[in-house]
Order: sequence, then structure tokens, then C-alpha cells
Amino acid sequence: GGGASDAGNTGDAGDAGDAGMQEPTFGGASLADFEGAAGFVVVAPGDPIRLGASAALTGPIPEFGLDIAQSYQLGVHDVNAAGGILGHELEIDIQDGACDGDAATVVANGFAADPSIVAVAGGTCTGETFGLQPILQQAMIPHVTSSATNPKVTSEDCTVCNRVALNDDLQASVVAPYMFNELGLTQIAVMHDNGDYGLGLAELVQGYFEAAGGTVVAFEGIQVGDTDFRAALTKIAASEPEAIYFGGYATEGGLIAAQMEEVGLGEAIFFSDDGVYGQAFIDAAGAAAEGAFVSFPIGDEAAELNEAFDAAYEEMFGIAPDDQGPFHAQAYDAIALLADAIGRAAVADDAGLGYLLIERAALIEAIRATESLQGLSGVLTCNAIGDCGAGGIQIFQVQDGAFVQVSGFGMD
Amino acid sequence: MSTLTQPKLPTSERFSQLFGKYIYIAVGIIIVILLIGRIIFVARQESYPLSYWTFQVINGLVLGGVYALVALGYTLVYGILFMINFAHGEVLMMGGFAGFFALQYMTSIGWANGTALQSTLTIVFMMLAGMIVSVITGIVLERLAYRPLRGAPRLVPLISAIGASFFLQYTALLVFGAVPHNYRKPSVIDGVWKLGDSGIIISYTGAFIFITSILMLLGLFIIVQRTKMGKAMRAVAEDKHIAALMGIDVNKVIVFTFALGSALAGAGGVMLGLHNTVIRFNTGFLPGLKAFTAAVLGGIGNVLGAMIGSLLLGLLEALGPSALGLPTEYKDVIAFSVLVLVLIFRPSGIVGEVLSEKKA
Amino acid sequence: MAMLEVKNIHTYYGNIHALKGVSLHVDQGEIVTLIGANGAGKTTTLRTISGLLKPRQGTIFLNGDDLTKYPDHEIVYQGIAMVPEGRGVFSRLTVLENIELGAYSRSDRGEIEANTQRVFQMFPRLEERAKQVAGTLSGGEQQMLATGRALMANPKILLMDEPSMGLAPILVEGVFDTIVEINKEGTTILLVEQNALMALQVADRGYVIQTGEIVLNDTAENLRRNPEVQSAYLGIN
Amino acid sequence: MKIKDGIRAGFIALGILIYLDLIGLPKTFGSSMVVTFAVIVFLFSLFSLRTKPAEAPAPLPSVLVNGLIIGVITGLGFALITFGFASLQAQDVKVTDVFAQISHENIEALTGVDKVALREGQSVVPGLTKLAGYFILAGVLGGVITQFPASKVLHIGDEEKRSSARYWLMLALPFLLFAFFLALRIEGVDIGGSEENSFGLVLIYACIAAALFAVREVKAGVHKIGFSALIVALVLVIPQLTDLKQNAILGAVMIFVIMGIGLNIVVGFAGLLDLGYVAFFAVGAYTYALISSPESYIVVNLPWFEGLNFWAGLPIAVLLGAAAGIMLGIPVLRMRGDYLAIVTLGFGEIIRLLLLNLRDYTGGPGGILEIPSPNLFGLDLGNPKGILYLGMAFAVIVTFFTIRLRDSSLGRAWVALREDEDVAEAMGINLVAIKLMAFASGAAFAALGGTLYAARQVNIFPDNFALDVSINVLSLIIIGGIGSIEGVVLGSIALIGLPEILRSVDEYRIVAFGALLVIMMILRPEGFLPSTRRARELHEADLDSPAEFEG
Amino acid sequence: MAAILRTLNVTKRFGGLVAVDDFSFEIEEGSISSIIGPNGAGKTTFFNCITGFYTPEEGLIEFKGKQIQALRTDQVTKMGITRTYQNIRLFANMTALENILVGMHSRLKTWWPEAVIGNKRFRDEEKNALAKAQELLEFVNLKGLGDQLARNLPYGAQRRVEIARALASEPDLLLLDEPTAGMNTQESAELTDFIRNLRDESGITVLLIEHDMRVVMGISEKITVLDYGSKIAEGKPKEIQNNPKVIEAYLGRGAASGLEFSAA
Ligand SMILES: Nc1ncnc2c1ncn2[C@@H]1O[C@H](COP(=O)(O)OP(=O)(O)OP(=O)(O)O)[C@@H](O)[C@H]1O
Ligand SMILES: Nc1ncnc2c1ncn2[C@@H]1O[C@H](COP(=O)(O)OP(=O)(O)OP(=O)(O)O)[C@@H](O)[C@H]1O
Ligand SMILES: [Mg+2]
Ligand SMILES: [Mg+2]
Repeated sequence: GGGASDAGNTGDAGDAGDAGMQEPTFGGASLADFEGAAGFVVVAPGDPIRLGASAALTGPIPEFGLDIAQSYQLGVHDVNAAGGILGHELEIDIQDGACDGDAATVVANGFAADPSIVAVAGGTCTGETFGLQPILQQAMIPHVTSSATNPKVTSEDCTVCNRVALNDDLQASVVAPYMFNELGLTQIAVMHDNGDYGLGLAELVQGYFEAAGGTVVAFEGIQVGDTDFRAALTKIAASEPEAIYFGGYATEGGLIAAQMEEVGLGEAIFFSDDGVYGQAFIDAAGAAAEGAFVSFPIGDEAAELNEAFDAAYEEMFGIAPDDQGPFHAQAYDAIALLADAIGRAAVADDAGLGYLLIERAALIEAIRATESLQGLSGVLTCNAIGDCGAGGIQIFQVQDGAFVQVSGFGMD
Repeated sequence: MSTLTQPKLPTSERFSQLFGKYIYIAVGIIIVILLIGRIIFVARQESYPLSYWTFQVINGLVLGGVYALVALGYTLVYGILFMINFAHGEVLMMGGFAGFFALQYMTSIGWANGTALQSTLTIVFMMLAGMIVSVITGIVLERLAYRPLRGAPRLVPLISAIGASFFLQYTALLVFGAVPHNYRKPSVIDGVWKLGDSGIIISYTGAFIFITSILMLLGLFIIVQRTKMGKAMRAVAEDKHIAALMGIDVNKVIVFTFALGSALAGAGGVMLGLHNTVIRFNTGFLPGLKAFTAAVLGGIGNVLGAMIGSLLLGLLEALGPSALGLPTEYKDVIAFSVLVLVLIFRPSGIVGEVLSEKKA
Repeated sequence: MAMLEVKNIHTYYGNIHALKGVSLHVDQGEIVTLIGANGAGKTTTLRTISGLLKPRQGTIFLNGDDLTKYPDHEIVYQGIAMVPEGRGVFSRLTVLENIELGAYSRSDRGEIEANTQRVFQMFPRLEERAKQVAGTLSGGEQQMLATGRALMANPKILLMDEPSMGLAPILVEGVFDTIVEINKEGTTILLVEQNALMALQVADRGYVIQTGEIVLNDTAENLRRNPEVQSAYLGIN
Repeated sequence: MKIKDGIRAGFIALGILIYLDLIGLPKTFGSSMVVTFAVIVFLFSLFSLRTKPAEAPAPLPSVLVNGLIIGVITGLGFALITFGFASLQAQDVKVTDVFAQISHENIEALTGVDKVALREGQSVVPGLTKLAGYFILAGVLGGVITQFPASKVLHIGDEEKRSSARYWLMLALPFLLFAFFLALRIEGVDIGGSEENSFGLVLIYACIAAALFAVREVKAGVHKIGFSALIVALVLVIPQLTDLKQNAILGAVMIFVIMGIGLNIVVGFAGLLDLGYVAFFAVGAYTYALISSPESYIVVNLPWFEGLNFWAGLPIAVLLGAAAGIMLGIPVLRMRGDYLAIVTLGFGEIIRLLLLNLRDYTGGPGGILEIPSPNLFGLDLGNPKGILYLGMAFAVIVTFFTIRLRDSSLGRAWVALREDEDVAEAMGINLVAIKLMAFASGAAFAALGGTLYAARQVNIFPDNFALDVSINVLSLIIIGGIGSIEGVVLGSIALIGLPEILRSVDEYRIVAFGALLVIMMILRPEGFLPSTRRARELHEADLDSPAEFEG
Repeated sequence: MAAILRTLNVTKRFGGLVAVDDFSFEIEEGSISSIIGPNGAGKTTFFNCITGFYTPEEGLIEFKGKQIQALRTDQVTKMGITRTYQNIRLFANMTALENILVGMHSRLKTWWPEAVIGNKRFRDEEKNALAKAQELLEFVNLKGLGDQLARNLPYGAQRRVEIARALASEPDLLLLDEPTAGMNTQESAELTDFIRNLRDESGITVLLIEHDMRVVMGISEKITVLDYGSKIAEGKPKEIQNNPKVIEAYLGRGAASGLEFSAA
């Protein structure tokens, strides 16, 4: 993309030169060597460091997208409140990725065309993230997603791909044995929302549960947007499961939990995933939420940080984050992780004129080198393929209308 | 003249005749045989008890009842204006929201879960709120988006309706927020009947929906067939100009039709909320689409057809996957396939339009 | 004073100037006929009087009351009913329902009942077919229905647009017999006809319209004798 | 001008303002919204107070009074409502539970009183008084302006004579816009503000749109050929000058142009309403994906098969698309009108659901990944620019094909079919053949678009093939002008290209899209650049009568 | 002369209604014949059976020695039968010329790929078709009106375009359904002459349905009378005119038929 070398910072750099100031150098090399060069971003004094973001503000799950976008904003706000990065403010350009690969292509190309974009947060959905990746890879812009949990999102081939969300495989490998061993369930039914996330997870859970020695007596999908799942549940009820595991999101999860009783599955346990965790589930399920199990990567360990976050979020946006969506902590952490990595990868100019040089390759490496960063979702450490999610799955149960952690597997 | 013998068509002609008329029947018979075969096979393998099927029939009827309330609105409007009111699902959604806020209010003053009377009044109040808001939405829709287009070719109001549908959906998203709004069933209607040991359970809301939709159908039938307004509606449906000659205020009749359809949708929205306990900005879309399908399945423009189509669609969705031994994800594939099949053999739906097929 | 007074009306279809200042009048108890070639504007004149079209210019008075100020559906309340071109029965409704719709503008139940009986008396065929769907009636029966339906409004003046079109000769005779009969019973009639011959036989007076303008206006008797009319509309040369 | 009119106009304007308030514009755009609202009131008064051309001009006093009424109603009404919301907020009632956008920010933007102050009891009345004052002023101003001769410009003249100056200006306009676009790229020039990327794209759109109108207007003969050549040259250089994002958006526009031309055959020419057009798009995309991606079921399960490249996959995908078109065509042959619409809609859903549910073969919701992108003689076209050029080439081929068909007896037969199916058949037209031909060519083009789409996206999912694609394509051919190919291009720009620019305005985009469809249908149902034939048909009913006659 | 069209025991039912009842009939090549009968007698329905809109439940229809009762409309047209309609059914938004070109459809031989390539055969054929369409337009006295939209033409002209369109398919048998409906006396007379000329010049066989007795009696060589779907009389105009059955069922006193005048 050579067509777009005339970005805003060129003009500013020129102004600085006109003012008769000293030409900045980086490790002896002059500014001109990096200015507009493909692999580098130069931030002029007073300019912000710019991030891009793709969030699903429209499409099937706009409430989650909005939650994530607001958390990004809060994250950026907090970084700046703490003094920014090496004296520069952080700025974020949030675009609507619409939970759709198609939209993401345009969004990603927009970021790729903008030489001042250093890194990208997002996307919200897996398809959207897949849409971002090839383009960002080509442009050497690293991204961190906070909610795309499909195992394929990170891989050895993709150097720019990272996530703070946990890989579904881990979630399934913890949850399934828990059901079999701790809860003593031997016959479960597995349901999914026929979405990329829900189905992927449901299949993994099925595999692990059977591997642990249990039986999956039914495997049924529902359709997002439907609100009456009684027919599917009736069919499941015929195979008399002790529990239903559901892979999907809160609205459908809540409705399934609520409708179980109406088909005679009142005694069966409802068990679900991190997409379901949150107040939204309890609201949707009503009384039926009581006793349901949900796994989620954030444990009580980070409770205090989260409380502070929740307060700030509500203050800023007028709604409690749990009412908005499940992924705010991870979204906030994505910004924190990027800020941390940029701080490590950026180089100030030799004379301290306030210029900042960020080598894209260095930033990509810096992200992967993240270690023990305390975030809202736990302690973040990235591995070689970009999985940075806090290292544990905890299991919660709804008791008296609130989530209570009942197990803390995988905690370091 | 008696020398005329039986037809001897050239082979190619004969083939095209076959193609034209008999292939449909042949394919139809084959498909039906295959389906029956499959059902028998599955029934042997799975051996669900009878109570299971009964239960699914109940599920299907309730689902169909909801579709019917929406489909009746589609059919009414179609019957008069020959336009597909694509935004009808959104009218339902608006009613659902109104019902939700009404419920919130009634809950906050303690009526929703108060005495049986208070609780019943809560439901009445919700229904009224939902119907009023839906009626307003429907009338405004007609006035702004459809009336200026009356007399234009069909595509034009269709596109306008699609536009209105997007507009309403995303307006709701913006105004009410993206988060789902969850109904809490008022106490009188919160509960289930268990039918002995059969395992069959009927929820109060389900029964409520089914009975209401039947009552609404009857009411509609009486309005359309017996009242003066109904006669005016049918006259307007046939010819607006001649209806005007009779002294019928065509605009008033059309507005009334929209209001009637919207009221049903509003009631449907509230009942959907009560039954499935959630309303969102896009809640109207899928039921709208299904109800539209149901209306066409039954024969669009025909009130009875809408009812039959809806119940059939509901039953198909509930029973189809089990009967064919497929996962429930396939329910919509089954439903749409049946739609296509039915229309192939009965191009104007099960009950059909009353129109004659006179061609020349 | 004339019962119906049309003064200088100009009516347009989009940009097409269909009526260019038509004036005519009909007196109480008369049969007046309007004849003219295809597209001359006969139907347009009737549609304008009955309110289906709004003239851009000109006035229409019925017993001194300006009709142009009423919307189309209120015209019938003023006492004007029309038998539209091509019959225009509601083909999916039954014969009886069609007739009931004719009385839509009235609410005097007893009178309506009596009126229905009168229509059935005039057209016994309709009573036989009361339950039949109108679309399946033959052309002649549909014409009877359209006429009967218009009479149900108890109009002061009845506008008839080509009631004989497409009918078998024997039915055409029947239609004209009916027109005379209705008129005898006291209904004023403005009759548009392609079949000028028959029309001029039953009418008191007649107007000839050509490309949106009235070109002749005389008693029926005189028009029949007029050589121009004879050659252009009566097929006599 | 009666007082009643003013009151009515006032309440309508108030309704619009409240709507804009409820969807959260003040919150999003901050205090500048007060001024914007006042401008809206001003414009609204101007338009509603302006007398209709036929009537005599309204006297100043009556217009002023009515302007005042509009101002007072909007001003007081809006202030009152805002005051109500503010009082609720001050008492800590959560208004956002019902109206999600009426937050503190919203109140602050309108009254200048922030949250803390509000809770401490600071009055919002001064802020609201100011607001009401603005509105009243705007209303009166609107009334005054109507009296100026310049405002008569708002009456668009009936038949403007096309002067030669106007003619040449029209021809020059695309080039002027293009020059403007070039000027943007000169260093130091900063005309479009910070969103210069979007601004540049808008200029490109305007340039192409102007070119489309000009091509239609230009006199036949040498003029036309020369002018068209210039336009082609211009279009060919555009991708060289635009950046990645702009090219990516233009690429998407191109894909929709290809599909639009295809659907235009089905709906515009043959008059068959197809609401499931996306099915063929999906068939093309998935066919290519299945036979090319190393991750696909076919390639994985056939040890000897390594997957085809783009050029080998393309014809297969297109042929399968055409076959799918015929397959859908056969059962729906006997159906008419709305039944056809719902069956095709159902068919589209069936295809999507099958892609979703036959997960062993299609990858289900996980889609098919790593689809190879096209290559031409070693040149990698797998980037926005390459895809755009490829899309333009395909669009040209498809256009050529379509025009040739349209001008043949087949084209005439389609028109006849649309006008009167029975009579068409009686003219010796084999309805089966020409309907299937329409479905097949429409489907083939959609499949072509689908193949290109898959190659562009690299990863495809069933969700990419939902109902809204069909709706978009249908809307764009109608907005553009049904039956015409220029119309398809313009429609794609308007409905696919423009919303992309607004991507950061998120939800408002779709609300605006919906409103646009409605307004467009009311004001100009034949679209911007209709074929003359369709324009005629659509104005058939446009009569000077209270209730139109159809026949 | 040989019979060009023969029908044997044709019966067409709609539900319980027998619209055409066991109707046998033949017309000679090059003749002009009429079918008359009361409204709803089944005349139009019979036309629809011949042209393949309806398939009769019983009976055979033979055209030029081949059976056609099971053919589709377009196939019937290709064999050489075309028709006009009781209420004019032109393609309203196409020009007069385009209407005629569509009528020519069944005589055009090129295949669509040729159109796409634009080869010589295609171009020649288009050119010839256009020339022939102009000729037809001239033949029906509408020269110069080819570019008018069909719906903007005067009624009489529309009738003639409809006939030209029918002629464009080079038919051997032309079916006219009430061609003079809605015309005044003079216009009908013109059309009658036109039809007679048409037969005389090109030898086309004409079968028409008509309620205007002046037209029917003046032009027909043979008249067949239908009532309730079956034939009640057949013969020369004079015979029919005096047939008491026909008078009772159809003609009446004769006042409305104009016969009085023509006799006077
Ligand atoms: N709906 C319409 N749209 C446009 N023009 C019309 C319409 N109806 C009639 N016209 C035109 O208005 C003129 C008068 O038509 P009108 O129908 O009044 O004639 P008419 O005298 O009733 O003829 P006919 O004997 O055929 O019924 C004609 O030129 C006709 O083409
Ligand atoms: N598609 C149909 N469905 C049911 N009945 C029909 C159909 N077509 C025609 N009919 C009936 O068949 C009978 C014959 O109709 P047809 O149109 O052939 O009459 P016709 O002799 O042409 O009369 P007219 O002189 O009035 O045109 C009528 O009673 C008519 O109502
Ligand atoms: Mg007329
Ligand atoms: Mg007939």
C-alpha cells in the first residue's frame, strides 16, 4: 500500500523542521530514514499514539460490541490518566466491524492504509477477526482480540494475531472433567447456538466429556434470534440427561435455562460458558438461573480491580458493565496489554525532543514477550502463538441471584 | 371427421409436455414417498413414546399460535393492498417493548405479583399498552411510508417497507438500547400444568397464546365477514375506485386494516414477551419472516389460510426434525422446504386465494 | 334550475388534457345521453362528476351544491350513483353482498330492505343468484347487478357508462328497457353510450363529445336526424 | 397560510427533533447539537412556510406568525421534554432503562449542565431558555427568508432548458471532481479535514456518479465515443491513486455491481421478483472455496487433489451457479409475483442453513479458511487494488453480455414476459426457456461475484450469505434505477459505498439507510438513473387525481 | 377447400360448469367464419382451448392435420395460430414496433450466444425483422406511429397494432375475439373492411367472435352459434338471422343489433 504515504504526521514533522528545531535522530539514524518507511511509525511530539479497533457495534450482538468498545475507551482513558506512554497520549479509532468478515475487511484496510495506526484491538467475533487478520498481517499491524475464542484465531503462521481471551480448548478441557468428576454427571446433553463460538466449544466439550468417561446423550443446535427453544428441549428431554451444557451467549443461555422447566427438565443442571457469564444471563433466566453453572476466566482473585473498573465504567457510561456484556474485562486488558507492549517497543529519539519511533516488528515481538501483566481478567502472559489470556478457568454457580465461584481450576 | 385419432406428438413435444405438467406430480409423489419412508424408518429406530409426539404437537401449536397472530396482520394488509408489509415484524417488536415497560411499571407498584385480580389486570394493561403502541406504529407507517406509494408498482412499496423495517429495528436499538429486555411473568400466568405422569407439560402462557390466537381468528372472521366495515374492506380489496363510488372512505378502511393487523401484532408481541420472556430490537424479525412464510403457505390474503399456514409451520418446526431423524438445527430447512413443495403443487397456497385463475 | 349542472370542467390525466371545458346540464326526470367516439372523454366526464377525478378547473353543481369540494367517497351521499364502465362488480363477493354495498351510504335499515326487494323485482335473475359469487355471473347478469347496486344508493341521478358494452343483442335490448323503467320510476339518468342508436331512442336530450369538448347539444330527436351524427355515430351514410 | 398549518408543521418538527434526541444524537455529537437542531428548525420552517408554486405568495405577516408558531412549539416543546428528563435525572431516576440514550451526557449537551451540577440542584432552565430562544429565532428567520426572491430557487423549475453551457458543464463535472480529488493529494492541502480519506472517497463517488449522468446525456456519435473513452481512462487510473481502504471499499462496490447486473436481468428485465439472490452468491463463493482451499473438505479428503487456482475454479463456480439458477427456476416456473418472492427467499435461507448445518462438508459456522487469492501471470491480485481491477474487468464482461442479450429478441421476450405473461406465451415465446435463461444468467453473475468475494475475503462463513445481501442487491438496483446498468453502478455506490464511509457512525448508518429507502421510494420511485422503459412504467400511475387509475 | 381447423367433441369444464360442451366444428382454409352466442356461452373459452391456454378435458383439436389440443400456447403459435383479445392486451409500455417485433419471436432463428457475439446472421436477422415490422405497420395504416408507446395510441389504433402483432408471427389462422368491441359504428365498418382485405390479400383464415351483428352478418361466410357451450345453429348469415332458436337465445327483436337499419 504505497499510495498512502502522505499521512498527517508528515506535515507536523515539517512544521517542526521549519521552526528551526534540531533534526531528531534515533540511534544515530535520522528521522528521514523512518519517516514513511513501511515497517516504522514515527510519532511526532505532542501527537498521540494511535490504535485502531474493530468492534461489533451492529450485527447480531451489538450489546457485546458496545461493551467492548466502551471498555476500550475506558482502557485508553486510564492509560492516559496514568500519564500515557512515554509522554504521548493514546488514541483509539473505533470502527464498526459488525461481527462480520466482510465489514472487517474494510475496517482492516482502513487501518492498513493509515500509517499512524500502531496496533488494533478486536475483533469481537471470530468471523470478523478472520477478516482482519490477513490484511493486518500484510501491514504488520498486531492485533489483540478480547472475545474471539476459536482455536484457529491464533496460530504459528500469524505473527500479528493475539488474544487475551482464553482458547476454547482450555475452557472445554477444564469444564468437561469438572462435570464428570466433581458434579458426578454421567449423562449430559450438549447444546449450541450454531455459531462459530458456541458450536466449536460444544464440540470440544463433547469430546472431553466422552474422553472423561461420560456419555453425551444428545447434541442439538438452536438458532440465534429464536426465542422459543421448547421443541429442541423436548427432544433433549426424551433422552433424559442429567445436565445440559450450552455453548453460546447469555440471551439464548438464559432462555434455555428458563424453558427447561417447561419441558420437564427442571431437575437437570444447566451448565454454560464464558459467553453466558454475566448479569444478562441471570436476568434472562430469572428464577431458573439459580443453581446454574458457568465457567469464566476471571476469578475472585482479581475481584478488587474489577470492582474499581465496574465503578469507573458505570460512572462513564451510565450502565453497569455486567448489564452490557461479558467481555469488558478482557477488552480493557487488551488495551492495557497493547499499551504495555508499545511502552516496551517504542524508542524515544536520542536528544529527547519528544519523537517516538515504533518499529512494527519490534512491537509484534514485544506483545509476544508480555509476561505477568496484571489485568482485570487475571495475570496475562503471552505464549509463542499469541495466546495471552489469563491462565485459568474458574467455575461459578448462581446462588441467590449472584455468581459465586465454586472452583478455581488452572489458577497459578 | 371421425378420422381423428388419438394424439401422436413428436417425442420432443411429448417430453416438454411431461416436463410442463407431469414432472411436478411425479417428483411430488417420489418426494412424498421418500418422506414417508424416512419417517417410518426413523420412527422404528427412535421409538419415541406417544406422549413425546403429543408434547411436540403442543409445542408446535403454541409456536404456530404466535406466528398466526403476526400472519393475520400480513394477510389482512396483503388482502387489501396487495403489498407485503415487510415491517410488520417490527410493529410486533414495538408492541413487545410497550408491554415490557407496562409490566415494569406494574411490577414497580406491586400489581404484577399482587392479588390474582391485580395480576390479571397487569396482563390486560400490558396487552392494551402493546396494542396501542403497535397500532400507532402501524398507522404512522401506513401514512408515511405506504400511502404516498399507493398505486405504484409492487416493488416500490416493498422496498419502502424493507426500508421502514430497518429504520424501526435500528431506531429501537438506539432508543431502547441493545441489551435484551427480560419480561418477568406476572404471577397468575407464571406456571405450568403437568398432565399426570405422561410427562406432558403445558405452560400457562402457551395455553394463553393458543387460545388467544384462536379467539382473535374468530373475531377477525366475524369482523371481515359480518360487519359493515368488513364488507367495506373486501370491497376495497377488489377495487378501490368502485368502492369509493359506493361511498366507502378508502383511506379510512385501509387505516382500519392496518390498525387491526397492528393490534394483533401488538398483542402477539406482548404474548411473545410473556411466553419467551425476552424482547430485543430484532425480536420482530424472525417471527415476522416466519409468519410471512406461514401466510403464504396458507394462501396469502386469506384469513383462514394464515391460521392454517401458521399452525402447520409451527408443527413442522416442532415435529419435523424428530420425525425425519435430523438435529433440530434443520427445523427451518424443513419448514422452508415444505413451503417450496407446497407452493409447487398448489401455487397459491394451501387454502388458496379466492381469485379465479382465469387467464385470457 | 337544472338538477345537475356541469360548468366548464377541465380534467387531466397527468399531462394529458382529457376534458377541455365540458359543460352540460341534466334536469330532473330526464334521460340525457352523452355520445362520442373512443377516447372522446365520456368516461372521464362521468368520473369527474362522481368525484373519482378532480377537475383542475370548473364546477359541478347538484341542486345548487358544489360537488367539487367533496372527496370521492362522499359524492354518493349527495345523491349521485354510477354504474361504472366494464360493470365493475366486486367479483369475489356474492350478488347479495354487492347489493348491500350499494347501500353502504345509507343507514335506514327498513328502507334498504324495501329497496332490495325493488331491485330484485326489477331483476328477478339477481334474486335467483343472490348467493352466487358475482365474478361467475355472465356479462349480462353482471350488468344487471351493477345497475341494481347503483340503485341501492337511492340516487337522485344515476350515471351509466356504456351499459350495453360487450352484451349480446338480446341483452342490450333488456338493458335499455331497464333504463326506461328506472327513469319512469323517477330516477334521473345521464347515460354514456357507444351504441348511439339505442341511446338516442331512449333519451330526451343528448350531447356529442369530441376530444374533450362538447360539440353538439340538442334533443335526441334532432340529433338522430342530424346528418353528421348519422354518418359518424349511427352508421348511416 | 392558515395558523393551523403552522401548528401542524410545528408539531411535526418537534416530533423529528424528539426522535433525533431519543436516538442519542446530542450525546454523540455534544453541544454542537443545539445549533444543529436550530438549523433543522430553520430549514423545516423554510420548507413548510414556502408557499406552493400554484398558490399566491403568502403575505409576510402570516408567514412570520407561522414561523413564530413553529419556533415556539419546537422551542417550548423540546425544552419542556428536556426539562422533564433532566428532572428525572436529577432525582436519580434511571431514564436510560427506558430510553437508552437519554443519559447525563445527553442532558449536558443540551443544557450545558453536567451531571454533578445537576445532582447538586443546578437549574437547567437558563440552558433551556437559550435553546428555546434559538429555536424561536430559527422559526421566525425561516419565515423571513421565504420572502426573499432567492428562496424561490428552492422551487425547482418545471422544464429547465438545457443550455449548451449547462451541457458542457455536465461533461466537465466528472473531470473537475477528479481534479479536486487529485488536489487533495498535494502535500499541505488539507481541504477535507481529518477525515480526508473518506472525503477523497466521496469525491471519487461523486466523480463516477457525475460521469454516469454525463454519459447518459452526452450526444450520440463522436462525442459519446470520445467522452466514454476519457471516462474509461479515468476509471482505470483511479485505483492507482486511491489507498488500501478506498480500494477495498471500491472492490466491495464492484462485487455488488456484478451481482446487481445479474439481479437486474431477473428482476429488471424479466420481472421475476427474487428475494433469495444471495443463494447463488453463496453457491459461487462456496464452490470456489471448496475446490480451492487446502482446508476444504474436498481437498482434504482427496489425496491426489491439491485444489484449483482461481482461474480454474472460476468457470466451475460460475457454471454451478447457473445450474443452481436453473434448479431454482424449474420449481418456481408456475409461480407469480409474491409467491415467487417468498419461495426464492426460502430458497436463499435453505442454502444458507445448509451451509451452516452440513458442517462436515462446509465447515459449518467455522466457514472455509485460506481460500487462495487470484494470480495473473505471476502478479498477485490478492490485494484490494488487484481485486478492484479484477472486479472492474468482470463488471465490464458482464455488462457487455447483458447489453447484448437485452438488445436481442431474448431481451424483448423478457420485457414481454414482464408486461403480460399469457400474451407473451401466445406470441410464441417459450416461457420456460426464457425464465430459466433469466435465472441462469442472473445466477451465473452472482456466482461470479461470489467467487471474487471468496478470493477477496480469504475466509468465508455462512453468515456472509444472509438475507440482507439479497435485500441490499435488490435495493441497490431499485435505488439506482431499475433496468439500467448505470443505475446499478450508482446504486452500489449509494448503498454499499456510502455507508462504508459512515462506518464509524455505527448504528445511525442503518437508520439512515432505512429512511433513505423510504424517502427515495416516495420521491423518486424509478431510482436515480432508470432505464427509460421502466421510468415510463413507474409513472404510469402518476396521475392528477385523488385516487390513481392503474390501467 | 380443405378444413384447416377441426375440433371433435371438445369439452371444457370449470368445476361443475361446462363452459364448452361437446363441441365439434370445422373451418375451411381461407374462409372468414364467426362464432356468436350469448354472454357466457363459452366462445372465449373455446378460443382459449384452441390456443392452448386451456387444455380441454375431452375432445380433439386438429390444425393442418396435426393434433394440437395438448400443446402449450407458444407451440400452438409456432404451428401457425395467433389471436387477439376481447379486451386489448398489448404490451402497454413497449412501442408499437416493439410489440410487433415480439410477435415475430417465433419466427426468429438465432440463438442467444449469437446475439452475445453479435455475428452476421444475428445482425441480418434483426435488420430483416425490423424491416418487416415496419411493413406490417404500414399494412395496418399506422406508418410513422412505430415509436409511440402502445398505451398512448388511440383505441382503434391499438386494435390494429394487436392485429399487426398477431400477423407478425405469420399465422395461417387468425382468431379475433370481439375486435370491434368498444368501437363506434364507423370504426367498426373500417375494421370490417380491413379484415376482409387481409383475407383477400394474404389468404389467411379468419375466425372471429363478435356481438356486433352488422359486422358478423356482413363479413362471415359461415356463422356458428353457441349457447351454454354447445352448438345450436350453424350456417350462412341469412340462415342464422332467421333461425328462431338463435333469435330466441341471442338476437332478440333485432333492435339492438342494427339489423333493422341495415335492412332498411
Ligand atoms: N387512466 C388514464 N390514464 C391516462 N389517460 C387516460 C386514462 N383514461 C383515459 N385516458 C385518456 O383520456 C381521454 C379520454 O378517455 P375516456 O376514457 O374518457 O374516453 P371515452 O370517451 O370514455 O372512450 P371509450 O369509448 O373508449 O370508453 C383519452 O384520450 C384517453 O386516452
Ligand atoms: N377460469 C374460469 N374459471 C371458472 N369459470 C370460467 C373460467 N373461464 C370462463 N368461465 C366461465 O365459463 C363460461 C364461458 O365463458 P366465456 O368467457 O367463454 O364466455 P363468452 O362466450 O366469451 O362470453 P362473452 O360474450 O361475454 O365474452 C362463463 O360462465 C364463465 O363465467
Ligand atoms: Mg369510456
Ligand atoms: Mg368472450
